[in-house]
Amino acid sequence: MVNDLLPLILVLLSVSVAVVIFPLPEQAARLRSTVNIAGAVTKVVLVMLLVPVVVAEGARPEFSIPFLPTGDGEAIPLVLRVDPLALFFAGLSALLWLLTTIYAIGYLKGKPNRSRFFGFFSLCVAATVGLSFSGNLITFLVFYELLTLVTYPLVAHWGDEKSLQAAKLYMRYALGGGVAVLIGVVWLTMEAGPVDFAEGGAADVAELAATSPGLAALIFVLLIGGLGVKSALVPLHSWLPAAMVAPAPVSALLHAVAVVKAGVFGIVRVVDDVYGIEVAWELGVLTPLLVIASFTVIYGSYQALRQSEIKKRLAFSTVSQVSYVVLGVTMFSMAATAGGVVHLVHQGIMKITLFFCAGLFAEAMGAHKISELRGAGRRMPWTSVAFTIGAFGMIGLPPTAGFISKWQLGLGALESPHPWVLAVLVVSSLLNAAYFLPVVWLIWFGETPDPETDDDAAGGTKVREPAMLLVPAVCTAVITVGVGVAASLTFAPLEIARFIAEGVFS
Amino acid sequence: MTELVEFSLGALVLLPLLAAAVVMLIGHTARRVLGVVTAVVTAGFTVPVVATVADGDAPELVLGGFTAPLGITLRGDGLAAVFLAGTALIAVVLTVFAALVPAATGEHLTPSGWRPGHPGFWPLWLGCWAGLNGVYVSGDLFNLYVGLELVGLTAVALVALGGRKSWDPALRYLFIAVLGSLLFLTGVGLLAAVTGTLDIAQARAVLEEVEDPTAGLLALSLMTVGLGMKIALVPMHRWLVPAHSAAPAVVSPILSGLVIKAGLVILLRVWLWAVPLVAEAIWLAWLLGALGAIAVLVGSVLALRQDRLKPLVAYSTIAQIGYWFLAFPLLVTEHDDAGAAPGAYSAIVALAVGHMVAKGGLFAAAGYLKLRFGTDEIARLRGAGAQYPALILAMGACAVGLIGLPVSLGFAGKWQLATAAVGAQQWWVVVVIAAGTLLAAGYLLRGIAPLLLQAPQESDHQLPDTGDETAPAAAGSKTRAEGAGELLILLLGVATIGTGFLGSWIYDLLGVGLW
Amino acid sequence: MLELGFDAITWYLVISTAVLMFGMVRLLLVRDLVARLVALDVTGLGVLLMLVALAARSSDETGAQAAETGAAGPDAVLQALVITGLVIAVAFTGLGAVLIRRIEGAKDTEGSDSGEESPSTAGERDRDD
Amino acid sequence: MISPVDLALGAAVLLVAGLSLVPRSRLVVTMGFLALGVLVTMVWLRLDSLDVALAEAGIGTGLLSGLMVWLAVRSPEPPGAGGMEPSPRLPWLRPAVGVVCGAVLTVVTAAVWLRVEDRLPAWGGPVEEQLPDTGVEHGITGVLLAFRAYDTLLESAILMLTAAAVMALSSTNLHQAAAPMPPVPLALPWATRLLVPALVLLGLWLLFAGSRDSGGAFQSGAVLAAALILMRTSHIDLRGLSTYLLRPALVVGVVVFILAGLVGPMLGLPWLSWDPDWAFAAVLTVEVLLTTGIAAGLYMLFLTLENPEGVR
Amino acid sequence: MSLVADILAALLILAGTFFFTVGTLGLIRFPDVRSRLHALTKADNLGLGLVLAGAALWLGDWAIAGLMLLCWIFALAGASVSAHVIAGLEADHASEREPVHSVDPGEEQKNQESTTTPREGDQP
Repeated sequence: MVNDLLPLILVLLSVSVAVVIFPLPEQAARLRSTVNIAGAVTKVVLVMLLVPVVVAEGARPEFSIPFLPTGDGEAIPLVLRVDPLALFFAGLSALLWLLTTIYAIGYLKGKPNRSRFFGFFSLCVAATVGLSFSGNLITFLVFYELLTLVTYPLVAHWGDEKSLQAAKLYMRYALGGGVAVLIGVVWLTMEAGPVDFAEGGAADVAELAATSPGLAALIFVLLIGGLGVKSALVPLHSWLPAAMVAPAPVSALLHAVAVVKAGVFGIVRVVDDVYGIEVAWELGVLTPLLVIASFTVIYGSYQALRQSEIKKRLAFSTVSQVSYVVLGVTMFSMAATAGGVVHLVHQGIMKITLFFCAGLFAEAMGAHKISELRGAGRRMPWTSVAFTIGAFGMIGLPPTAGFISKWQLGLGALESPHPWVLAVLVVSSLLNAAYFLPVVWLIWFGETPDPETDDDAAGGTKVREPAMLLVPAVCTAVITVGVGVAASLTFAPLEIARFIAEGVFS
Repeated sequence: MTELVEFSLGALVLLPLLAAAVVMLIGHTARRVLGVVTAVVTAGFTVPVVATVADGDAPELVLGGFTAPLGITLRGDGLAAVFLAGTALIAVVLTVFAALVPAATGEHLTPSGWRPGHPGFWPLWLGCWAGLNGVYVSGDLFNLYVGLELVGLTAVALVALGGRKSWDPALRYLFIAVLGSLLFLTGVGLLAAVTGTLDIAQARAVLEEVEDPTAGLLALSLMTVGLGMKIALVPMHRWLVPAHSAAPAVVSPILSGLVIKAGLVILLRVWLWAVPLVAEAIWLAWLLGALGAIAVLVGSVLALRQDRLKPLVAYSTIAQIGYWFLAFPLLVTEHDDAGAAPGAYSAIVALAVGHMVAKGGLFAAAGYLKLRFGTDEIARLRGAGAQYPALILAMGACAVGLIGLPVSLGFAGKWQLATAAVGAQQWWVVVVIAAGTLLAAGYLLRGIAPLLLQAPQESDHQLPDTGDETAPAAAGSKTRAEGAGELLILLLGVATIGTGFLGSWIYDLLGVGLW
Repeated sequence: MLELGFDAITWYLVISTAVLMFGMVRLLLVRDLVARLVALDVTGLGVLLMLVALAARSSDETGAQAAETGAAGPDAVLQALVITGLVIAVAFTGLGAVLIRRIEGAKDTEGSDSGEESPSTAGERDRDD
Repeated sequence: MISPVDLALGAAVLLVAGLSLVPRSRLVVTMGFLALGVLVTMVWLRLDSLDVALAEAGIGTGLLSGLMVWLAVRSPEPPGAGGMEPSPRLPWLRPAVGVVCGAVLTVVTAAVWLRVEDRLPAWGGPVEEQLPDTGVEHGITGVLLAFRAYDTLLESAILMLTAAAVMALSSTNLHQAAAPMPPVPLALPWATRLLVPALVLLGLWLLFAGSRDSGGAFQSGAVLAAALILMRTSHIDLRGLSTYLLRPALVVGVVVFILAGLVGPMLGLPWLSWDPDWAFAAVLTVEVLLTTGIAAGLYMLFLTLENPEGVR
Repeated sequence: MSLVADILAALLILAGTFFFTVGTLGLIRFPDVRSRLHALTKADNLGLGLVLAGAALWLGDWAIAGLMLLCWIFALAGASVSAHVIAGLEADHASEREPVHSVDPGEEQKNQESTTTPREGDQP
C-alpha cells in the first residue's frame, strides 16, 4: 500500500532537493530558499501523516531492495522500516530542519558558496532521516557512513585553515568509528546472520549471546565504540568542541540534532533492538556503559564550566546532555528508558534554541565571549528571553521540557538496580546551573558597559535582531515550554517515549 | 536468440578491431565520429551477452566450426559478462570524453612544434578495447597470450602519446609488459606439454587426472609471476606510477581502470579454471596474500607522501591492486570446503569492477584538471573547485568508491571480503582492510580537500611560491564541449555510487559458468 | 629421417630454459636500453625455442601414440603458434627500437653537453661512419 | 643418446646468447643477436620444422637484426651507458644475485622438464581429417589461416597497430619517409636493380607455395619488406609509395580478414568459418592481403626509426 | 654411392672448412678494413663453394647440385656487392678520420653479411 513507499519518499525528498540546489547559481537566492522551505514543509507534513498510522494502528510500513550477497544465495536487503522510535527521531529532525533552514537562509545572506552549503545541508538531513528509518544494521551502517561524508563539507564550509583542520579531525574520528562499526557488523553478520531490528532484540543475536557470551560482548564493545565516536562519549569527544568553528546553523543542526543524535540513536538501536535489554543485561555490558555515560555527564558539565566562549560552552554541555540518553537507556528500567528516549527530543529542541541565540548574539552584537554578553537583555530582549528559557530547560527547571525528562530519569533511577545514578543527575543539574545561571545573570542584570571601554557607542540602545534568525529561536523556545507543559497529551513526546519503552521491555 | 548472442560474442572483439583498422585511413574529425559510433555499437553488443548470462546459461562460440582442441572457442560466462559490462560502460564514457576534448588524447609533433591532441589515439584505443574484450571472452590459453600482448602493446603506445616526457616510462612499461607476457607464454607451453591441449576446460579435465602436480604448479607460478608483472603487484610495481602519471589525460583512466583488469581476469581464469587447486598451491596463494597486504600498506603510505595529483592517484591504484591479491588465501581455503561462502571470488570481482569505475572517473578528472591548469601539483591547484564544481563532486563520488564507503561497489567488495575473511577465521585480512580504508581516506582527502575549499581572498597566509593564492588562471575560458566533458566525468562519479546497488546482482551473475 | 633421440628434445628444452632465464635476468639488471631490448628478444627466442622443441616431440615418436595420432611431421599447431610468436616479437622489438630512438634523440638535445667530439647524433643527414 | 651435432648446436646457442647479452658495447650486442638468430634457425632446421626456420631466417634474423644494427649504429652509447646498474655499495652484488637465481630457476624448470611425462597433443588426428575442407594441403598454413584463424587475425592486428603506434611517434605526415638516406656507393643501387625483381619473385613464390608446402604469408611478407628496405637504402624514390599506398596496404589485410570472417555469420555459420567449396579462394585472398599488410608493417617499422626534426 | 665419392666429398668439405678458418683468422689479424675485406671475400667464398660441392657430391643428386650452384652464385653476388659498398664507404670516410689515429681494432668492423660461423673473438 502507499504507506510502504512513504519512508523512501521521505529520504528521496531531501536528496531531490539537494540535486535541484547544487547546480543553482549563487545569486538565485530566492529560488533556492523557496525550494528549501517547500522541501522542509512537505517533509514535516508527511511525518505528521505517519504518526497516527504507526503509533495508533501499529502499522510498520517497510521498503526493501536486495543490496549485499550472502554466501548462500539470498541477499541482505537495504530496509527502510518505520517504527515508533524511528518516527520519533525522524519527526524531531524534520521539524528542526525546517526551522534551521529558515535560520540558515537569514544567517548566510550574502555569503559565498551557499548553493553548495544548502545542497550538502539537505543531503545531511536525507542521511539522518534514512538513518532513523533503517530497518537492519547494514542500512544503518550505510546511512551512518553517508552522514560522515556529507557533514565534512559543512564543517569545513568557511574554507580557512582552522575549519579545514577541524573538518580533518572530525573526519578522522568519524571514519575511525565507521570502520569499527563495519567490523562489528561484519562479525555479527557472520556469527548470527543478517540482523534485523526487532522490538525486544533480534532472536539469533540472543542465542549467540547464550552460546558464546564473550564473543557477543566483544562485538557489543566494537559497535558501541564505533557509535560512541558520534555520540561524543568521553574518550572520543574532542572532535565536537573543535567543530564549533563551523557556521552557526551547521553547529545548530549538526551538533544538536543530526550527527550527535545519530550516534546516540545508534546506541539505543543496538541496546534495545539488536541485543534486547534483557540479553544486554545478562551479558553485563550495560553497567560499564552506564559508568562511562555518567562520567561523560559529569566531565562534560565540568569542562563547560571552564569555557569562556559561548559556543565552546554549549558544545561541552551537548557532550554531557547527550550522555543522559545513554544513561537512561542503560539503566535497565522502563521509566529510565522512556526518560532517555524522550530526552533525545527535548535536548534537541533546547540545545538548538541555545545555538540559535548564540548565533544571533554573534551575528547582531558580534559577541563571541560570555563576558561580551553583559547587558544583552536590554539590547536584544527577545533573543535573551529565548536564551533564558533554553538555559532553564537545560538546568531542568519545572515549566520546561528539560524538567520532564530529568524527572523521568530520576524516577527510572529509583526503580533501577543503580540508585546512585540519581546522585549523578543531581550533581549534573547543579553543574548545569553553575555554568548557565551566571550567563543569564550577566545578560539581564549585568550593569551597562561604561561608554569608554565599549567602543559600541550605542551603549544600551536596542540592537536590530534580524527577523529570519529571531523567529526560529523564539519558536523553539515556545516549543520547549509547550512540550514541558503539555507532556501528558496523547501524541506528546513523553507518551510516545513511554509507548516505545513498553515495546522494549515487552 | 542464441544466434545473436554467438554473433555478438565474436563481434565484441572483431568490430572494434575493424574500426581500428578503418580509422587509420580517415581524417581527424572523422576519426572521432567513427570512434564514438563504434563505442556505442560495441557497448550495444554487450547487452545480449549479459542478458543471456543473467538468465542462467553461458553462451559459447566455436570459431570457424572447428571443435575445441584444434579450434578456439569463445565463452561468455559470468566473469566475462561482468567485466564486459564494466569495460563497456567506462569505454563509452571515455571515448565520448576523448571525442569532446581532443586535447586530452596527448601531444603530437608537427614540423612547427608540439600541438595538443593526438589523432593516433583512436586506432590504438579501439585496438586496446578489442584486445580487452578478446581476453575476457577467450577460452583458449594461447589466445589469452595474444590478447594480452595486444592489450600490452597498445597500452605502451597509448602512454607514448603523451609527448617527450612519456617516452621513457613507456619504454620501461614495454619491457615489463612483454617480459610478463613471455613468462605467461612459458606457462602456456608447459601446460600444453602436460595436457596436450590449449583449451582451458579440456586442460582442467586432463590436469585433474594427472597425479603428479609439479608441472601444473610450476606453470601456475610462472603464469602468476608473469601476470603479477602485468598487474604491477608490489615487488614488480615500479613501472606503474611514472607510466600512468605521464600518460595523456584520457589514457591514464584507460590504463588504471581497464588495462590492468585484463591481467586480473586471466589470473582468475588460470587459478579458478585452468589449473585445479592442489594442496601445494596453498603456499603460493598465501604468498600472494602477503604481497597484497604489503601492496595495500606501501601503496597507501607512498600515496600519502605525494605532492602531485596524478602520482597520488597512481599510487592508490597500487594500493587497490593489493586488495585483489589479499583475497587469494581466502580463495584457496574456501575452495576445499565448498560449503563456505565463495565470497572471496565475488569480492575480488566486485572490488575490481568498483575500482574500474571509480579510478576511471578520478583519473579522468585529475587529467582534465592538469589539462586546464597546466599542472597537477596539489599546492598550486588549491581552490580549483570554485570553477569546476561538477568535477570536484565527481572526484568526491569516485573517492567514496575507492575508499569503500557505503553505497559503492567498493563497499560491497570490501564487505564480501571481510565476511569471507571472518568466515575463514583470517583476522589479519580484516585488519588490513580497516587500515587500508583509513589510509585511503587519508590520501584521497589530502588530494581532493584543497581543491574543494578556497580560502577567500583575504586569507592571511601566503602560498610558498609567489603564485597568487586565487585559483591559478585556467587556460582560457571553458568551451561548451569541455563543459560536456566535465558532465561525463560526473556521470562516472554517479555510476560509482549507482553500481553500489548491484552487489548482489553481480554475485548471482558470477555463479554462471563457474568451474 | 633424422635420428633424433627423444633426449635430444629434452636437451633443447633445457637449453631453451637456460636462454630464457639468462635473458630475463640480464633484462632486469642491465641499464643500457639497447642491451635491455636485445635481452628481451633473447628471452623471446628462448620461449619460442621451447615451443618448437615441444612441437618436435611428435615428429619422430615411434611409440604407439604417434601411430594413432598419425603425425607425420612435427606438430603443425605448435609451429603455427611459434610463427605467431615470432611476428609478435618483431612487433614489440620494432616499437622498442623506435622508442629508444626517440628517447635518445630527446636526451641528446637536452643533455647536449659534449659538443663536437661525440659523434654527431640523430640527424638523418649525418655520414654513416 | 644425444647426437654430437645437437650437443654442439646447443652449446653454441648458449655461448652466442652470452655473447649477445654480456658485452657492454651496443654493436657487439647486436652482432651477437644476429649470430644467435642464424644459430637458432639452424636449431629449428635440426628440429625438423622448416616453416619456422624460414620465418626465423626471414623475420627474426633478417629484419629484426637489420633494425637492431640500424639502431646501434645511429645511436651510439650515450655517456654512462652499458654495463649493469652499478649498485652503490657492492658492484658485484647484483650480478651475483642475478646469476644465482637465474641458475636456480633454470635447474628447477629443467628438473620439471625431465620429470614431466607429457602426453602428445590431441589435435594430431583432427588436423589430418579436417585439413581437406580448408582447401589447403600444408598443415601449418591450414592451422594459421583456418583452424586458428582468430589468432592470426589478432596477431596481424598487433603488427598493424604497432605500425600505427610507430607512425604516431613520428610526425604526422611521415615526412621523414621522403628524407634522403645517406649517400651510398654506386654498386648498391646497381645490385638492387638486379636483386629486387628476384626478391619479389621469391616472395610471391613463397606465398603461393604456402598452400602446398612450407612457406606462407609471414615468410613472403618478410622477403617483400626486405626488398622495400633494399630499395629505400639505395635511394630509389619510394616517396609516392610511402605517402599514399603505405597506410591502405597496412590496413587492408586486417579489414579483408574480418570481412571474410563476417561471411560465416551471414550464412548462419559461426565467425571465421570457411565453407569447404570456396575455402581455398578465401584463404588465398586473405593470405595475399596479409602479406601486403605484413610487408607494409615491417617496412614502416624501418622507416620511422629516423627521428623527425622536431625531436632533435 | 661408391666409397671413392664419399672420401672425395669429405675431403672437399674439409678443405672448405679450412678456407673458412683461414678467412676468419685473416679477419682477426689484418690491420685495416680493406685487407680484412680481402681476406673475407676471397677465403670464405671459396670455402663456401668447396663445402657446397662436397655436399652435392655427398648427396649425389644432380638437381640438388644445380641448386647448390645457384646458392653459391647468389652468395657470391651478395658478398661482392657488400664488400664493394663497405670499401666505398671506407674510402669516403678515410679523409675524415684523423690521420694520426692509429688503426686500433676498436674501429668497429661492420659486416652486413653475417658469416655462418659464430665468431668468438669479437672485439668489444
